Amino acid sequence: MDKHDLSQNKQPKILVFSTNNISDVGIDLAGSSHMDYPTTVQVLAVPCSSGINPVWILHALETGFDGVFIAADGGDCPYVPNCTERTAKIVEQAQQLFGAKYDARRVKMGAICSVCSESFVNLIKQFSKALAELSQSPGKSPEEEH
Amino acid sequence: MPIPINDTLGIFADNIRIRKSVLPIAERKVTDWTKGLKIPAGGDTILYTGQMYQLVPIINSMSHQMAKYENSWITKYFGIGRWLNRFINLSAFMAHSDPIEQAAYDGKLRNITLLLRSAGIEFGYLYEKDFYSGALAYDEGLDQAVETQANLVYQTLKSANVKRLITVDPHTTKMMRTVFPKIIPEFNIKVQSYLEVLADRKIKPLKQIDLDVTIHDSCIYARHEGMIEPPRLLLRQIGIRIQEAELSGKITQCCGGPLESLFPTKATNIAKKRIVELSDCAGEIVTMCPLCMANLKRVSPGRKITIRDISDYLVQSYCPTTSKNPGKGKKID
Amino acid sequence: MTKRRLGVFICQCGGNISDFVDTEQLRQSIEKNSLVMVAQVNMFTCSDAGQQNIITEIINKNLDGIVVASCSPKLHLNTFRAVTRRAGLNEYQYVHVNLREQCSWAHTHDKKAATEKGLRLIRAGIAKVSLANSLEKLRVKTLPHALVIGAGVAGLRAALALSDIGVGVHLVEKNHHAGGMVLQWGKMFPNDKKGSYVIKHLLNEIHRRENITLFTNAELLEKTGHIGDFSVKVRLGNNDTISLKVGSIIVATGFDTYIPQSGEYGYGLTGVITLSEYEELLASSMETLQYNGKEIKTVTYIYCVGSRENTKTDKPHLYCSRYCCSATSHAAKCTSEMNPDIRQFHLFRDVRTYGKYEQLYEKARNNGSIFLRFDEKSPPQVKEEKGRLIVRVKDILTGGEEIEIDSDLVVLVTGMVPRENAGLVNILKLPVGKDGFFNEIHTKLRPVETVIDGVFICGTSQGPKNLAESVTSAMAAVSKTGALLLKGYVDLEPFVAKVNADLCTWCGNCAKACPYSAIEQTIFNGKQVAIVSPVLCKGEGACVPTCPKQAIDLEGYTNRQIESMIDALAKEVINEKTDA
Amino acid sequence: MLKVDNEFIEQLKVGKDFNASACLNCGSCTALCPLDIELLPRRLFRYVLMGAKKKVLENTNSIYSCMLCKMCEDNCPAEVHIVENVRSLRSYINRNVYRLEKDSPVKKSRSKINHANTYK
Repeated sequence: MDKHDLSQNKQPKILVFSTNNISDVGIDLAGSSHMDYPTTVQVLAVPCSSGINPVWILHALETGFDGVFIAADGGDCPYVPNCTERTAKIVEQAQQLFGAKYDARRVKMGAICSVCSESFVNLIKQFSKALAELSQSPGKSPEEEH
Repeated sequence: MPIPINDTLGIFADNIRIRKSVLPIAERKVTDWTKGLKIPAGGDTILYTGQMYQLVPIINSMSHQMAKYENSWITKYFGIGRWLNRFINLSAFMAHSDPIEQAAYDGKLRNITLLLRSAGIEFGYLYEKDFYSGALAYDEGLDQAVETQANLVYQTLKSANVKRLITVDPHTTKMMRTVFPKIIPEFNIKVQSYLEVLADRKIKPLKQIDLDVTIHDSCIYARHEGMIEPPRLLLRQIGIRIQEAELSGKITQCCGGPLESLFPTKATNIAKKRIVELSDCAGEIVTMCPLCMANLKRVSPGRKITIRDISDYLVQSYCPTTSKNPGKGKKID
Repeated sequence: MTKRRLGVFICQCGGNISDFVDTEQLRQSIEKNSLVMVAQVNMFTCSDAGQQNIITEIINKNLDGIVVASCSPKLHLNTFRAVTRRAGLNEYQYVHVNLREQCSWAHTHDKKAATEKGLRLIRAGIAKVSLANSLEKLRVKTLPHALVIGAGVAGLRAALALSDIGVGVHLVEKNHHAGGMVLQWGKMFPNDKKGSYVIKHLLNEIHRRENITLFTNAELLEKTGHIGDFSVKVRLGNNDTISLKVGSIIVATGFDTYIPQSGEYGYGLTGVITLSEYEELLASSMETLQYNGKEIKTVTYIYCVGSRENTKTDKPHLYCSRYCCSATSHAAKCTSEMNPDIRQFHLFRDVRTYGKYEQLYEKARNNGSIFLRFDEKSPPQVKEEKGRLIVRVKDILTGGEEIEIDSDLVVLVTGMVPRENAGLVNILKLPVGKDGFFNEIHTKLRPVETVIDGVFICGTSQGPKNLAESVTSAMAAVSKTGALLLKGYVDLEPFVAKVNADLCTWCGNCAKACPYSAIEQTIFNGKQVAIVSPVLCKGEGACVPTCPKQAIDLEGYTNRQIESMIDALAKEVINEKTDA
Repeated sequence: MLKVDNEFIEQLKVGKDFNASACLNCGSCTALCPLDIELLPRRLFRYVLMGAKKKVLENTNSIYSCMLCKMCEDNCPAEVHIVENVRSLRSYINRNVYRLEKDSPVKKSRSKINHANTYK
């Protein structure tokens, strides 16, 4: 069972994996532009999203994060041409590691380019909302609530 | 039915070909204004009227007729009219100018004569050879008629040994100065408007006039010929305060006059718009083109405005007052 | 491991951080951590005084690791690496925490929550530096020779410029002749010199240089080695193979012209030709313009054929080809100079004659060319009717009126497409973008570098460019090459993958996952294990998630480091009053 | 459907007597026209440039309504000789449609008045 519960007044804790050259720059821009997003969102920068170990994602949920967001480079990745596909596969592997313990929707990826400040904030707010709803009624997808 | 462009222009073209003017008038009417002025015939420097001031009263009368014809059954018979006009000068029949009006417009030419004399300029006049310049035919795109007329005028000037022309209105100025040299490459006669001549000569005022006026620039002077400053200089020098309308100088608004012959209703509408713009400014309205004056005057009845030709103001200050001031002519205001 | 002695330096950034985050509270919390010997708050840590203070503290307190919590690492990572080095500490024993862009500036409305987040971020930094290894930059020797692939205008110009700065050049051209596309072009803007004339001059110069070797009819077969020291094999015209040693490689392989499909805008009908065919016709015509023995009186150009469109092929060409509007305006100018009575209709979508080329557009208009704008959704139709070419187009500028133009010649203004280069891509492991052209690391900031260290791209191989832009990028590639090779060595980031041979059981997953062929099989203590070439490894970590034994780690981002950072980030601040 | 009438373009000497190809379609002329005629001069000129004879002749009234006041031309960013262009259209119609000057000695060759150059 997914044990993550959130009381009404608490924001979901989200771990974001960003990439040094691209998406972290976009997230920096969101800050430079003073776009507010929840303080419970914390960013850990790595060189490339294709190098994220699924084990880390599982570890994040186990230590108390409500969700993990991978800010991938999309087509902009300078390292590997099929970065998106590779990252998607990592997400799948992580979901397999979750088993019955965590809802698969607790990990999500989105493409964030170096100027995608607005879409980062929007995606993270959507994800935060989805996680909050997920915690209130586990088992139902957030979309069904509407 | 609107006025048929085809036949109306046909009449103009025929008139130029046969009678050397778009609206042929009697020689007497062209030269009447010179009575008593003793202007020498011919000479190096010639005051050239191009018949414009003399024509205006006739055009006024014509337009009055044309406005009646516009959208009337008569328009159907313009074709016959054109055919008939080749044998009989129809305009002479149709248009009977008001003698008072005629005298008033003649008065402007007398003003100009006095002004040039006060500035110490010697000049002559060609009398019956002071031909129409072909301006209207040019504007309407009657190229062959214009060429014919240009050659006639040029030959006349050449055989009279004319070196320099002083013009009195914007249309003739543009034709002689800008258009003729394009048609006749050897045309080398210097052409200046009398306003430019007076300004160049640094004519001295004899009297100050305490008055506000609003200038209505002629499109031809201001935009085609780039002549904006001389009339202002001449007026400022005599103490007149110039009020500039919102659209003046380089961006002056048209009076509607060019539409007089083919679209009289449109011409009136444009004139009404312009007169409102000009009346928004304080002061009397001053024009420097007989066509502008005629067209603006046509829409002025019922409005508390005064429209005068620039020469009326200039003559009061730059010329000595005589007991019989020929400049005054008969009052038309 | 002995207990670490860490220093934490918190920057106020003159208020940019301290206005929204309580830096003093952070310092007090951090100070309680038993590993932290020094915790300081500075007004400007990046100032000279701030830097000197760090050095003093490292030396006086004998620190073995530091955390700087300030602005984004994109600004001052290198500043503080140098500071660490100057204090005699290994520069990889320093970790940067982004307290401004990703904390104070992002959360300006809740100082308490922002301060708590700041604390978690610094804790993660401490966790990371606690586990950091001292690393040495990989120093690699560089050879003063370069390989330039492609002897078009970009390659030729690059070779000459390299020669000028003392770098020897091997210039490899696939075709029989050097010169590329420009060789076929007629008169060019602005001085109306012909393409062949420009190339002839460049080639004369190339032949005069002793340190340039031009191989035509040649092809790159193989590349091994690494930045500064590549070994390449080149097949020559006589099928001999030659081995060369070079320090860097410049790729200038150019573009292909888009070939319209049969029937596309009437392509295939007599009198429907491409712009390059029209250029040739113009170049070969003297006084009258004739096509198939017939005098040309009306020419209709159709723009953006194969550019900025998505509909006609399975490979869409969404980009603007950049050179065609200017080239067509120039062709129109040449046409009207030959015969001003030729009527020219330009059917365009947007006119993009940017910069100086705007003069060409103006010239074309003033010379009587008529420009008709059409919508992408209703493109012009070209048909043959009674032996005449009839072009129908809805002209936006006349309010969508349908216009029919009876034309003698229809010129399709074809764009640039990426050159088919699968072999080269495979040999050089060059990244290819979605549009099919080669990808640079950063369009604006690193415009000619690729992720393959020592391999640069330039000219139209990286995307549509006009001639001037091609040469400009070639010059950029030359200066990057010069900076790399003439120093004699290059230092590489040591963030590379490393294999824990004790855990590795060789499944080959990592080697398969590596995009750069940096992992090979080797024998360690009698068993098969994986080994990483640190020079070839790019440090993206693609191998890491594929290892079933968690036996492969990326330096600076090891499994242990990341997991301990996650722990630090997850910890609730409220429960940790005593030990930060 | 507007057919480009090549003969019309030749007769009008488009590009020589009638020169408006520099037009950028900005619409300043239309905005400034005191007559408030939507058609003049931008769209009318476009019809001429494209040899749309029918459209041009449908608009004879507009062509003869122009006062040649030059307000548009003085403010044209592309320096099109609007006034001379209108005159050349009138000249074309007078000659070829109304046949007002059929006795002209210059009927075959083009008029000596070079419209496009009159104000250069």
